[in-house]
Amino acid sequence: MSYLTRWSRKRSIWVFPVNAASCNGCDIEILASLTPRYDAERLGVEVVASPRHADVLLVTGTANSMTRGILKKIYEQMPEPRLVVAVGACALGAGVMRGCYNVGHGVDKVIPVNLFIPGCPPRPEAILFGILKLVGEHPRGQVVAKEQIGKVSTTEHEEGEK
Amino acid sequence: MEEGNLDDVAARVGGQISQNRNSRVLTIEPGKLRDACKFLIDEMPDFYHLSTVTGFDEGKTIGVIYHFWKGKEFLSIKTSVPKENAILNSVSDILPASILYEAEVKDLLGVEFKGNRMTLQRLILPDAYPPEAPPPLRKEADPEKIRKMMELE
Amino acid sequence: MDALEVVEILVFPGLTFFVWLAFVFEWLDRKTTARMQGRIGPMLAGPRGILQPVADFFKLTSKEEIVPQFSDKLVFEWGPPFFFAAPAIGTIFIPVVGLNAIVSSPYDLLFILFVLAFSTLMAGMLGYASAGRFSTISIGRLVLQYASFEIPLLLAIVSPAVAAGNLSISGIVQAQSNFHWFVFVVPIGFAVFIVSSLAELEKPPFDIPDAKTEIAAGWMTEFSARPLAYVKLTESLSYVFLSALAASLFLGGTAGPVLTNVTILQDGIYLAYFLIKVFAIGFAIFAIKTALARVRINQAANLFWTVLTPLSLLQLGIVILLR
Amino acid sequence: MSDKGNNSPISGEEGSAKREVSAGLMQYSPENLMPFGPVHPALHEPEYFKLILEGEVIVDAIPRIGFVHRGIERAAQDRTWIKNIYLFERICGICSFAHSLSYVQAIEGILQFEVPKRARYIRVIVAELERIHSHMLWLGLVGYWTGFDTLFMWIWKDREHVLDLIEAITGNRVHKSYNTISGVRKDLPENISEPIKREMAYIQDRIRYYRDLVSREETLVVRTRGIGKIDAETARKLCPVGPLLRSTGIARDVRTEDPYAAYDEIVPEVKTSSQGDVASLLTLRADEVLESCRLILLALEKMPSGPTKLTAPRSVPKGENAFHVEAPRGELFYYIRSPGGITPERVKIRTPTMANVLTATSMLKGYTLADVPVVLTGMDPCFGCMDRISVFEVDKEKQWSVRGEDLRQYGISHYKTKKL
Repeated sequence: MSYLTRWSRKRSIWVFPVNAASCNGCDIEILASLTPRYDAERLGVEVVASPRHADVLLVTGTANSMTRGILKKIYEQMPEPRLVVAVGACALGAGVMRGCYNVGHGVDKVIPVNLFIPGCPPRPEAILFGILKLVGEHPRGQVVAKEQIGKVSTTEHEEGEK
Repeated sequence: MEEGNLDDVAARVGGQISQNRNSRVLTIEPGKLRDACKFLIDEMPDFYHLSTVTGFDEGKTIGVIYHFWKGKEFLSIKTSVPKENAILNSVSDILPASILYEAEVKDLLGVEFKGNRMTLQRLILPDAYPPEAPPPLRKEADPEKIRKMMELE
Repeated sequence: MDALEVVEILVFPGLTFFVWLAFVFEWLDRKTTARMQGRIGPMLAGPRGILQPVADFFKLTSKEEIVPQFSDKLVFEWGPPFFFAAPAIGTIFIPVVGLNAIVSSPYDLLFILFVLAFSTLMAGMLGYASAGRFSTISIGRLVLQYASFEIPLLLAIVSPAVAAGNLSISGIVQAQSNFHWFVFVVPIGFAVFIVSSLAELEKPPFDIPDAKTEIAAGWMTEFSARPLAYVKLTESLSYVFLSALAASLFLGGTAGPVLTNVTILQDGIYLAYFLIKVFAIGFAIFAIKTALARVRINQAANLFWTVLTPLSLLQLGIVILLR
Repeated sequence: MSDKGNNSPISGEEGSAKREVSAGLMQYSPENLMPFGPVHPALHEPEYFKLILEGEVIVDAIPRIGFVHRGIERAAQDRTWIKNIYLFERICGICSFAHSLSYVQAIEGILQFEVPKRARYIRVIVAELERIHSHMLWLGLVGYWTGFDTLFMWIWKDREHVLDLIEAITGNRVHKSYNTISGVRKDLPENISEPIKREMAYIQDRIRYYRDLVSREETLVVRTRGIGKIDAETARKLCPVGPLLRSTGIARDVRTEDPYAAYDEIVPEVKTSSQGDVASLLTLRADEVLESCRLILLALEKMPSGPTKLTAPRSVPKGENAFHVEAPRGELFYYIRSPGGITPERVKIRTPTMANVLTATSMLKGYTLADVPVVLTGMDPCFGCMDRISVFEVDKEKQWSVRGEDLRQYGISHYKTKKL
């Protein structure tokens, strides 16, 4: 893969936030991370209105029986390479809702997840940190998704396929 | 809110009043529910804020409470129906605000509300909720089993 | 056509120059908007984030293309280059260095009007070709909006032409040398042109066809990867194109008030005047669009039909009388 | 309205001022169905509104709610009284303090606790801070929904100041985890009154500016004035709560009618408006923010000293209690039954959005698609709240009861061609 492609993928991250049965807290913090104090646009992050435009899917919430189908569909509509970030305790593993009759065990049981951002809800700084880490901008390097999570498509993986 | 009003309802439709801190509960027969609500709306328009309709499992019966609110007090009209034959007459035609609340009780506790259009099909529960499982708020419902049936594990 | 002309058309001051100008415009747009909103805008891509639009573009070109099942595949796949071609061809009629454009004919403005119409038509075709529900609604709005702003836009473009007695853009620019800018002759026409350009560019308050909180991304909803990259680039290019058109028609384009006849670096001075004017108009549009909320389609149509059309007719009448 | 429309349980309540729409010839063909959600950029929560359109005009709106249904009321029965505080906070990320406030006060009612006065004052301060933050969030989102991003950014920038205060007091930005049975978990931090006064002055200043802005900014005014109109008679019938109700001129507010916490000593002035449209909601909410600022400063001034909590038992005696508080969105109702033990037998929660959604759906009809986000915003939807237990579909006609298939097809019907 050319340097240009790799660079542009790092610098331009279009996200599509999806609320899969979340309490709103994480969604508000995602929105807050766009607002002047945090300003995610600095990093090239832009919220897009259609999953077809998106590079990163920000999933919040427990992915209950009603939303998991929608979540899958939205994930299918995204063009490769696509990354999924699970935001908040509910998306990680149902959080405080664990054991409710309509709640599964986290988003990674539904779609492959590349990065988990813990917190209830995570602060906007944490979300920005996570996104930076996702694209390998953080000194600690790029997140390589765990194999057991399923098929993943980070930029590095794709390079291997070519 | 003078206390006489609740006594008026009691005098009209029968039943017992019990004082419960800041709410007074009038327990009536299931058949009298519509009369009581109609009386409230016609004679006491001040009470015409329906806060909600609550249902709960009492063991052998299912209790349904209509909470009205005015001032510092709740006026609650309570009735109970047997679990096996849980049918009530809906008040949604005279109290439009109760449509959703009754539908909620129907889905979560399995109380039929005759005349409420919202309860004709499953409304509250997710599509995947197994029809053979008991309504989730009944005591016999087991969340673990339901989750297995819904393949959420 | 000799080799020099080909270079001029393709590199400078033709296509490549305008494409890079479009990237800079997009960046300025985002930066200005961010500044007005209390943010700082893109920072990481390039110095002060100036390469952000470039990063967006190249990222999109490297993504997977998805073609919806029920789409008209021919239009869906081949439409975006044509969509891109409309403003790209339009730009070669605009003088950038010197008082003459690369291509100049006595009927420039007719072609420009065609380009503006074609660009909207192409957007409509792309939206219909993608056969999405949001796209369909969006195209309804697009066409209605186009029907509303077309007349005022046309009349606003014609006013300076009447003032100059010339349909060629180069001719209009030349008529404005010595500080005879038409913005002083046809001020109402200039205002109408700016407002109509906002509608043509689908910017607030007229971003009705791609209102993201109502109909997702509008007619662009189904596009991904390379077509989307072209569509986005075309939008920025149209931005530049309309600003350049406004600068040429109303602010004298390359013709400046002073230093019009120096011997050395004359081309550089022309270019500087041109860029200053284009960016000035660009900033005006950024400021307007940031400060306003979106209107409803019927309100937009009302505005164009009941206010701007009479105004532009009045302007045209005044210009004809003055001549 | 057509027969179909009349069959819908809410069409009878339509305001006469709206534009008449003819639904007679509509066959509700798939082309006229417009999915609005479940995942829609205007709703940051999954909700599904099937809009039956005639051109751009909405003939009918069919909400399908329940995408956030998690089954919290059932889960509460398996958790202890204390754990439930933190569970109920997570019903909603915006009004989490109101949820816990209502819940613990219902328990305190059964326990017959006299909560320390200082704790009651602190509760008022945090509840009002939450109201400010929620209203500002809403004002910003109106900007976002009407394409006025600048307003959104500005207001959210100022909202951060409120969140800072909330964080300083409670330790968290969103889920505050501050209430406990018999009081609040910790005292106010030292020297907090100075920052509070400073920020309140700032917020008041800004809100006055925004109030002026939203009533003057022409494009925003034309988008909101006369939109989502609701009259007092309809409101009385459908029992909405909170600002939506107060915008029709009915001054009903739990804080004054049934004072809880320290609202009997810090008496709010109930703001109303008589227009009943979204424009009046904008100014009404701005007024309420100003009022909240006043209340906070008043509470700070009258703040008594003393303990902030008592020792609460782990179990609650047998009994039942109904309690409601004025959450930012309106009356939030809790009904708890205790069997006498460490877990509740039943907790019933009725959130403000649940009470408002019926009204909002009837408000939609006759307006255009462009108005949908604005009208739905008008009620300040918080589906996270509502869906803890409910779903409904105002739809009985079999032939157009599509049940979420629309968006699914929208997803399924696409295949991919790899072209890299």
